[in-house]
Amino acid sequence: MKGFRQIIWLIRKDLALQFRTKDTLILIFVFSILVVLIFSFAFGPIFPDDPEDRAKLAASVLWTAFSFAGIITLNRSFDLERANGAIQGVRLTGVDPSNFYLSKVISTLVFLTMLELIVTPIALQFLEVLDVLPAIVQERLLLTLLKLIGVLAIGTLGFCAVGVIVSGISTSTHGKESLLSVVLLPLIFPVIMAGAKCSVSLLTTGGLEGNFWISILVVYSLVFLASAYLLFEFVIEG
Amino acid sequence: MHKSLWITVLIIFVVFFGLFIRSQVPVIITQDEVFAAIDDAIAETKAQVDKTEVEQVVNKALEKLEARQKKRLKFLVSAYFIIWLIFILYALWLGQTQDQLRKRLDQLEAGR
Amino acid sequence: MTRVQLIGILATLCLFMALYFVFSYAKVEATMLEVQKIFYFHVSSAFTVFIAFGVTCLFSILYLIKRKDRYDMIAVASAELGIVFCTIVLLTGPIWARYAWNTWWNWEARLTSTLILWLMYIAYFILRSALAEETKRVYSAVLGIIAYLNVPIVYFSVEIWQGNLHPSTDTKMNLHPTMVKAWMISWLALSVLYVFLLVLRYQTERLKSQLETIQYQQMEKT
Amino acid sequence: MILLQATQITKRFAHRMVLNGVDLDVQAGEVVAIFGPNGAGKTTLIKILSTLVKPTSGAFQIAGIDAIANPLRVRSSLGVVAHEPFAYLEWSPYENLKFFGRLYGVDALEERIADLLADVELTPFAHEPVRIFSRGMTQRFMIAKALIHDPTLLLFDEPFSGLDVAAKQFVLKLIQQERARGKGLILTTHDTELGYHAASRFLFLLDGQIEPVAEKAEIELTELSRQYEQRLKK
Repeated sequence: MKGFRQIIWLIRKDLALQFRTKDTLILIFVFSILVVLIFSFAFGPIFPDDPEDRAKLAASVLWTAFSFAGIITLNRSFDLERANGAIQGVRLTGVDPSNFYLSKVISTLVFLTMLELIVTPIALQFLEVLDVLPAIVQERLLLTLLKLIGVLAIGTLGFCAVGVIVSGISTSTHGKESLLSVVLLPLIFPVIMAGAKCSVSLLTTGGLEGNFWISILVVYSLVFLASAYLLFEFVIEG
Repeated sequence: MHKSLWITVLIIFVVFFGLFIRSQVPVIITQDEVFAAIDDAIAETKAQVDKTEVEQVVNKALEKLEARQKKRLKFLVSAYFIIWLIFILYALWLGQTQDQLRKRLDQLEAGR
Repeated sequence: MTRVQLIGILATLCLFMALYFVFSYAKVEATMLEVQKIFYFHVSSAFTVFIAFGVTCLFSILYLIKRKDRYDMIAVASAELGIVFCTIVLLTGPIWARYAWNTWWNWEARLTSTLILWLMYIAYFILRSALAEETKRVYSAVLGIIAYLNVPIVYFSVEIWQGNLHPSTDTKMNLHPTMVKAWMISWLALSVLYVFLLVLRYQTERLKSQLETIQYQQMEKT
Repeated sequence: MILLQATQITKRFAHRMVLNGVDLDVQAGEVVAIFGPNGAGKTTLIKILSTLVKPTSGAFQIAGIDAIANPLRVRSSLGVVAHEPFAYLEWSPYENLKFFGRLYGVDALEERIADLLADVELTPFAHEPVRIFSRGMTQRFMIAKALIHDPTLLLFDEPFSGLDVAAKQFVLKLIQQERARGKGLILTTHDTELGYHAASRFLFLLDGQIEPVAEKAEIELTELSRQYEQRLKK
């Protein structure tokens, strides 16, 4: 019970600090919009006509933007902990490292899901995806969008499950934070692949029927949540 | 491990490998053999054919087969050559690093 | 003659034996003809990659439990060998692809996953070289475990992502007994080679650490 | 009552021995000053005793519990002041104390925070971000943060460094206060005068080894300074 309350306080701490300065939030928002813009300029103004091709474009843009926004967020988040030895202060309170890990995963997940909620509709509009969606999807547009963000959130959970432990390691290398992307991206390859496939399926059929990619996302998230939960102690305690 | 040892291994590999490849190419089929075989075949089947035409076709077919096989062997040889090169270069590099480390260790030990 | 040299000679002999079995003993396969012979070392290397990274994972776990520097050295040595064998798979794969499909790279499933694997362990080394001395061993052990957990997921998802272009199950069934034997011997030879290179690489790592100790001791004195 | 007992602590960083067989014990109501020059291993020793860094070998108990096997359990009885603030500087002292107090599970937290802030005379700045504080104010905040959960053993690493005279006196006063409350305290410093005033027992830490010097009753400040200078020259 005490552990549960500690997790809640740690999550509140993360969110409060992120919203205190807001610079990370603004940074990743602008960054995601820029990624969308670059893709739009590269493909536009004439986008592929085929709804499936358009959906593929949208999926790749979204997952590129969110993976890199996630990497920026994780770097920032752990910089905050390493700066002034704040994480040592947290360790001294006797918090279980695994609980610290869970709090970090959840706060990063909440943070990135918020970003996804804002950026996804904008990106779909910029890439003119909404106009070419098949009728079956148009009818249930809101539902599809919610499902899409749901898929993005599950993918982000898998991303955070690995990302938190890897950024816990990579931020200990002072001044070489860019390493995180090199180390993390190959590790989360299945997430990006599965997430993009799910997104395409949602945008073209409005559902995930007969799609096992979603189970890969779920399995991946669970496997790495469990193993990183156990391994995080070594990252924090050495 | 000595550098020369590894280079010997590479050379032996190239020689043996060349022999293996050599043994697979059916260049041993000479013109005379082809003629003899065609004569035999015509005699056996008692078919009414233009002998020279058949000879030309058979020779052409053989050439084509040989060319294709040469292409295949080129792929095969390059693949195995790369494999061996990587192994030997890696082992050489390891041996060299070890030699250097040992040399510096000896120097330091002697300096004490 | 040291034990290492003995293993080295054994590995070389095994490799030549494997070559004999591959080129003279095994029957030529019916559809791919001689090019199929790439398969013996290509697939055996791929298997050795799994073993090598598996050993890294195992010794990473052992290191986290026992904290013996030895285990860390074995883990690193094996990871590097995994990359070497991975490189062989990645170089011979395109040669096969060029003949079979007339293209150097076609995102064939297992080649793609090997590429991801290769990138994963290259990152392992990049990160390791950037880590501070105190945390290096523990952190790379953690990464070694996480990376290996990823292996089956990567293979499974890439397999689904791309239908099977690879000569997988059905051709394997039609393998002539001589081919199976040649393949087993190739695998054995590469395993012995792996052991030999692992010992060499481990020795190098130990020498490095010895040298550093002495250098530090001398710096302390001055 | 023995609060801390350490035996044969060694710490090797890569190939360098930083601590080489340190024995140390602290009783309740005792202030132990560890004198040593920069690089003698004082900070490493404090980090090991505060369970933030694992020793290479050796054992130590805090309040009778094996601190190497159960670091999470002993941390609640430790109060640590180190070089770094170990806190979130974007936050105010109040927010920091509230956050850390909650994690420690402190009862009646609001009153405790108010008392502490009054003790360290930071009440007027309770809601300003710590990032804008002066060195002295930050140090006072750090001490308040270390005391939030009323720990029995305090570990202060160079608590006087970078402070002006008034701030040094203030920290000295706080140390005496905590000692009077029956806490045990270890502080490291290279300043013999301040250490002499603050502590009840003195040790030297030189080349990674502890050399016991004397109890306060047995030695004058001038003698302590002389011995320290002499040891440094060797």
